[in-house]
Amino acid sequence: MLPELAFDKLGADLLLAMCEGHGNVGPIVISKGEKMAKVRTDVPYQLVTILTNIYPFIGQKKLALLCRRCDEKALAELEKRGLVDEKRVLRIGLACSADQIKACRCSDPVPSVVHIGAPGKPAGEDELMNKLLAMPSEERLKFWTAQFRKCNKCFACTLNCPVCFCDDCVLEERTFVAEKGIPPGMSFHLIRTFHLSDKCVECGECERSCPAGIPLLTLRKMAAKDMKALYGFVSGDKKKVSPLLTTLEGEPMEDECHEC
Amino acid sequence: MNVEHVLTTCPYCGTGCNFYLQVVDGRLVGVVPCKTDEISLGKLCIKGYNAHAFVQHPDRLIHPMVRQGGDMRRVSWEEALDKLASEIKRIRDKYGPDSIAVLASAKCTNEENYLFQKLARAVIGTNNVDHCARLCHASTVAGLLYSFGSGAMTNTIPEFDNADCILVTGSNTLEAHPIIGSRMLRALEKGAKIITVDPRDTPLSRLAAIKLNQKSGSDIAWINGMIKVIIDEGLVDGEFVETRTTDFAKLKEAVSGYHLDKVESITGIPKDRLAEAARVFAKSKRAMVAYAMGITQHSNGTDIVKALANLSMVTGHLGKESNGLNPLRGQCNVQGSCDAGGLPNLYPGYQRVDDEQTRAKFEQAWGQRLPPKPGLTLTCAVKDALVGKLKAMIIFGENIMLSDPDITHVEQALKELELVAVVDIFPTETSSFAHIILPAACYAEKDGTFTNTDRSVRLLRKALAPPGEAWPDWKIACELAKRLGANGFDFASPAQVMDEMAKVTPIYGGIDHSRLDSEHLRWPCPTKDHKGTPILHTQKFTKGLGTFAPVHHKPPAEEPSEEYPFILTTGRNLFQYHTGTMTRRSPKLEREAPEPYVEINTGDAKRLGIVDGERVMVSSRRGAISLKAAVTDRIIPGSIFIPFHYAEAPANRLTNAALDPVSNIPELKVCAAKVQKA
Amino acid sequence: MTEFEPTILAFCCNWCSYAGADLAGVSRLQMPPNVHIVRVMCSASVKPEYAIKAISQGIDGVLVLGCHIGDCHYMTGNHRTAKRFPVVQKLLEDVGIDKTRLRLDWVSAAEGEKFQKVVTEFVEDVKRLGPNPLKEVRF
Amino acid sequence: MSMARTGVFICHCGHNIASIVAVEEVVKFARTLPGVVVADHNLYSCSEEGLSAIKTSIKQNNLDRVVVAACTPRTHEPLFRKICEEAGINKYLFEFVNIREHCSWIHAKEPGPATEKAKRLVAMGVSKAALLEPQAETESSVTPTAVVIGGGLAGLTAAASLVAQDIDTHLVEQEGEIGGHLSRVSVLAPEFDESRKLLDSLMSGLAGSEKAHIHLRSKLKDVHGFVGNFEVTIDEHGKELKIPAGAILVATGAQEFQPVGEYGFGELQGTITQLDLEKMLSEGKAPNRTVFIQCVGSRQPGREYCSRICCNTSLKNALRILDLNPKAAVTIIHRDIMSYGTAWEELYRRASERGVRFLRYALANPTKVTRKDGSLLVEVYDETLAERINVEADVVVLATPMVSRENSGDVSKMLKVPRDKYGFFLEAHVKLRPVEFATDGVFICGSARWPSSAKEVMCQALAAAAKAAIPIKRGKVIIEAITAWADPDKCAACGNCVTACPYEAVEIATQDGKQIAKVNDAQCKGCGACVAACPNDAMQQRGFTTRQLGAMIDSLVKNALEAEQ
Repeated sequence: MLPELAFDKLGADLLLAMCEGHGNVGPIVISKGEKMAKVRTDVPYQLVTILTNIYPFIGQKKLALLCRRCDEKALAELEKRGLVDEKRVLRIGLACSADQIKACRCSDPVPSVVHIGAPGKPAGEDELMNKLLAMPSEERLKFWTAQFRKCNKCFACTLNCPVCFCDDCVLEERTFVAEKGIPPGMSFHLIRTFHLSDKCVECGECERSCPAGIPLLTLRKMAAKDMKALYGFVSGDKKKVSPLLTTLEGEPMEDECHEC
Repeated sequence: MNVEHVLTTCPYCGTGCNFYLQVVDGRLVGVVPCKTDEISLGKLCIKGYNAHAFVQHPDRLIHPMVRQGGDMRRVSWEEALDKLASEIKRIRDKYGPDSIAVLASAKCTNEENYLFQKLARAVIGTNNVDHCARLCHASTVAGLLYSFGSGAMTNTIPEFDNADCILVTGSNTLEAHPIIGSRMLRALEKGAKIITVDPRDTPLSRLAAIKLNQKSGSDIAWINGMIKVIIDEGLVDGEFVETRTTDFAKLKEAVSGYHLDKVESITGIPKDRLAEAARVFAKSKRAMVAYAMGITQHSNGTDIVKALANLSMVTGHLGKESNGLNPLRGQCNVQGSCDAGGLPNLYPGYQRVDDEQTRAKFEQAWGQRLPPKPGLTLTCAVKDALVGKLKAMIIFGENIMLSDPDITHVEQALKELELVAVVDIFPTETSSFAHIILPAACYAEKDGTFTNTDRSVRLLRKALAPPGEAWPDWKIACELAKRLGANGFDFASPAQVMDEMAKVTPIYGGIDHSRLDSEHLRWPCPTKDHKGTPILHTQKFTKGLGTFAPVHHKPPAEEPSEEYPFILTTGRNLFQYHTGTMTRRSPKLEREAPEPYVEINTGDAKRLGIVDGERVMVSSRRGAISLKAAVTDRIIPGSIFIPFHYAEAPANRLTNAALDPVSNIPELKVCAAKVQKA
Repeated sequence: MTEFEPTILAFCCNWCSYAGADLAGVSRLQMPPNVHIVRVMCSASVKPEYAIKAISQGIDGVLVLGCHIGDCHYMTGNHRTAKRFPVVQKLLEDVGIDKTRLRLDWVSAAEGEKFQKVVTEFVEDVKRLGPNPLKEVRF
Repeated sequence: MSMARTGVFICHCGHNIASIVAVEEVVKFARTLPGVVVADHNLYSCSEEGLSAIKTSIKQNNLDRVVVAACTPRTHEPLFRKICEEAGINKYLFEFVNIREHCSWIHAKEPGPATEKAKRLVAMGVSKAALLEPQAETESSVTPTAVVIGGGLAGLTAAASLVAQDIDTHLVEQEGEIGGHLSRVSVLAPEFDESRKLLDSLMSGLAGSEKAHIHLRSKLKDVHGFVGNFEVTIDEHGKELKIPAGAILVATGAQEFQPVGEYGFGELQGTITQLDLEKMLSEGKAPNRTVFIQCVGSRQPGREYCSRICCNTSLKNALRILDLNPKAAVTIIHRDIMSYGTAWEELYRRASERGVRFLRYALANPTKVTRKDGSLLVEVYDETLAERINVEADVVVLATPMVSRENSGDVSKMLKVPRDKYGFFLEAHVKLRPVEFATDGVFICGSARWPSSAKEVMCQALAAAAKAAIPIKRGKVIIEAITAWADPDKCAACGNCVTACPYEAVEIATQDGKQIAKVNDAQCKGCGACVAACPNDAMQQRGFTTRQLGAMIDSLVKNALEAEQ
């Protein structure tokens, strides 16, 4: 049914999904006519990232992909920056299962159109986040330094991130991340968090793919909370320009900013 | 428009992570982790994520070349292979088959290594077949064959997750085996105690519950010290020792002299810390030992391995889930190349060449008389070449000009040879000495199997065609064999080679490609219905009873002196791999660690007036190199560390070729050196 | 035990705050010697990465000074600064670093006293916080 | 890249630096810094000896980087850059370290710490210098045409001056006639000249010349381009006209504040503004009883500024009333009379002599104006006498401030030039560049900047015209090499820089098949907003690259923190 939906209903040239093969579950891309093995939505591959890897090579072809709510948002962030063309990327709405929602502590799990799966209930707030925010800051620092100490600089968090669009990442350079070997230390994670603050869609792929098991999604959620508190900004909306790029117009021009 | 995600196995360390190669119309564009892979769990290290980067590099060798006068001339496969065959014939007829050595490769598949050794033994007629396992775990194979009867990881990678205690020694796991390291981190999260023993601080040791910094070359001292504590404090697993082992009395006698004060003076490890480590390790319900080159690359490497076996047996941490002794193999297929018989004394499956029956079996299978006496080890081959006893080397994908100790000698040896044939994917320091160079396919361009460090036999699947005229090594081996007039090399695919190998290799007996396509199998897997063996020695040891070996501390072959006051130890860093043939052509890896450096302790550096980043000259009795100083307190005073990846400052100009008498592994981990401002 | 003297990095825009600092100098306004000024053309060009880099390496405090809102030499440069740095402060807070270590303020070319006030206050604040904890942390 | 050969020169500045900072010690320290081949000190680096010493040292030690630690780059950088050029190295290989304003002068009581700080500052400068790169300044041609926006006294004076210099000049006036306020005021104090005469002489300057192009009932519609190459679009009563121009002068003036609702203005017959009064007087009408109320709508919360010309205007008009009607009673109710300068103070004296009554009120006790049987009653609490006084009047003149034009916002946006919070335009630098905007090629004069007297307006207009003539006469403009550029290898074309740039200087363009950001040097003002906005460190600003600033941070870390341990 998926191919029909993609090729006949949506008029795609290519279909990106994940399905079974070789005793595993992996990503596949098929074109009309090719048959596909059993689709497995329970294995959360980050299809938008896979899309962006191959996007430069697919020319004017239209590609349909399984699209969770977070994937929709990721695509919005990319379209906003003119990095993908929405006319060439067709979405097959995929509603996440209760387990996945729980795993992502996801507050916005339902895609705009649901083709597959049943819409699930949003999960509550990230418990770890609240626990951390309740701690005295010394404790919090202890927690994160212990976590970051495990970082082995594999760049899984950037490579698998759907909204990281730079080919050469500034974190690979020595300009801001001081040369101290591995682990790279605090600046690496803070800079990445800042860069993502106006685009992270909380898909959780960084956390899932981190070999060190650092709770990166929690860190992202903290940043998201901040952006909301400061500017009422929530990423994933194509119409919303990043507040980091706009003037104060329309907002109070607090001249003396002593809360700074 | 054709987009494919081809599931295959990582070409770097021995962890054997599976991942998908992303191929768009024959263009390799990326790597996607495989989330359901039992080994990697969808996680990769930076090398894995960049495993596609070198494949389509412009430097790839794309056509056969033959030396003519000074320079190499492009020729056809026909011409190249004919020339190689005739040269081999000439030398064999003139000096005899044992004047020729074949270097198999830990970077090639099981199938290919099977063919290499068959080529050497059945076609050329010599057991002179060896490969870089000689340089990494030869002592493991020898040592564990003695203690257990089987020289491989006793347990599986996933089992690290559930250990209560992990003793890591001579292994910089997070850098050299990052995904095994990530398993250890999972254990850590669950509250496991990690004990590290190493001359260096490593990313893992910084997370360890007990971190012991030892002097290089003092391993048996601290291991025996620990065993003495365990015996003295009654922490021995009596039942295990009773029922499963022999020669305990010898051990007890041997370690009796290792009082902790003495041990401390030899190793530099504070005695109470060592005692604490002994207790934690012995008392843990599930304790695993992981070790690597830091243990094996010593002139008494085999003994050190035996000592670790003693420690595991005396505490009964063997033969059960998350209990075992685990040598971490360094290359994608170093386990497999040993399994497949790429060793001078062993046929596939660790069957001895000097055993009548075994030899008869292979003669029957291959329809050829086979040489009875074990062949030359890699390290001895080099020595023999120097004295003109060896005349030819056929080298499949090895770069001995960087990887072997004392390369000044290796260089002379290569110059002595009448025939050097190199089969590789890139020009290397070694191929520059070659008379014949044959372009090979890399891991992404062929089918076959790698056997990872936990004995999982993992499929490689061809993702794209080799560049130019390059051929996969198995095809090269077959075509060469045919030109040497051999039969039994008409294989249409690696799958067929595996079928033959399985017939003569009991531990692979049940393995074939169609099973591997959907099953995760670990050897021993004797029959088609056998599901493979995750944990070794569960009921009894391969050899029956585990044997305690009374081994003693012996100072390294070369000790610091007035003139050479430092102990030089060598190894890898996270971003480069071996001789850098692949990683140095992967921009993102090269950028992370672009140049050679020597780690020197802050105090030593101050004393010598050396500042971080300054160029220094490091020399040993064998040579000198100039490189950057990395001043750090992450290495103990008196020791220096140099990664061996860098041709511009090859650590192995300095290292000592002193060999372990049993396994012939060189003492790459210890030599005396001096550091001067350049 | 001598009193803790924080090391502080300051970014001043060429047109207002740097000129303000010059004026403070010309007016001989005394202030603690902990602050090291890096001149930039506009506070809008100060990458948060600089602050993060500095604080990660143990710098005790970072000061970013621009023109008053509305007086930017480049019209709206300092608007972006004003939008950017509160985010960085929050992120610092999230990982357990006191946001007081990063301060954003406005000093015009005519405000020597304001410059003195901001510097003196900031040095005091950071002294109160004590040394940057990351100085001690070994990764 | 080979190691830099850096020379460091520490200035004593007489006692200014040397009496606090141990200069020799800093010199010794500098010698230990990476890349420093020579470090020395001068009594006055900016003196003849100082400069020639530096020059010789550059040649002798063939230096390729020069660091001077002295005063502030804002005043002395050009001088030292020039010396570098004379010594044969690119002037952008010079780095300035401020150890006077930012060190010795502000740490006068702590020589020790000041010296340590000076060392760290020098080290930071040296580490940046090592990464400096030679820059070539770009040139661009200039259209020999000027556009003057506003046909009041400022615009007219500027235009006349430009035309006199034989420069094609377009005068854009939104009204139907030239003159602005000038044509609504009959005489100009303090000399009481007839404004008509002034207007005619200025007009005659323009009328005859084919260089002058006057556009009436015309509005500024759009402005594109950059210094030397603007394209100004105006709407000339309905039809659009595009004018290519090299320079633009803003002379849009200001307007009189209408104090609606205050003191019964608009309701009570007889309460008027200065301009209403000017009209009466020009018709020869002079009321018998006149009361001026000063600072109506100014120097109060929301409009704190002093409009500067209202006091003088009231004095002038008070005297004119007495000229026309010697019996007239004139009262000026003020908060304090701002008749600055000799000429104006003279008016004040004459006014008092001729019986003009001055009463002082405070914002706290507002004056009240009511109508009482046929005449206006002004109730004022006089601060000096500290008593309430009632004054009857036929006319109450409300002296209101000049306020910025409603449309000054549009002009600001179109020209990308800043305004202060009252809507008046902001010059580049109040002392150093008073009639220029930060945006090259755009100039400011007259009350558009600040309420000004006719004399002041004319001075500014002439100054602005002179400044505007420079690029036009030179025929080319040189662009300082502090502009931004994008590293094509790193740029991911996310467009952050495009959004962040206040000058539309950046665009996403296709370069050999790849989308990347492109910066137009002439349009770039070197603010670096794009640099901070770039997530990937692809955007760089010449002279302020992230590597250079990063190196300064590393240097501070090294010298401050590692010293601690």
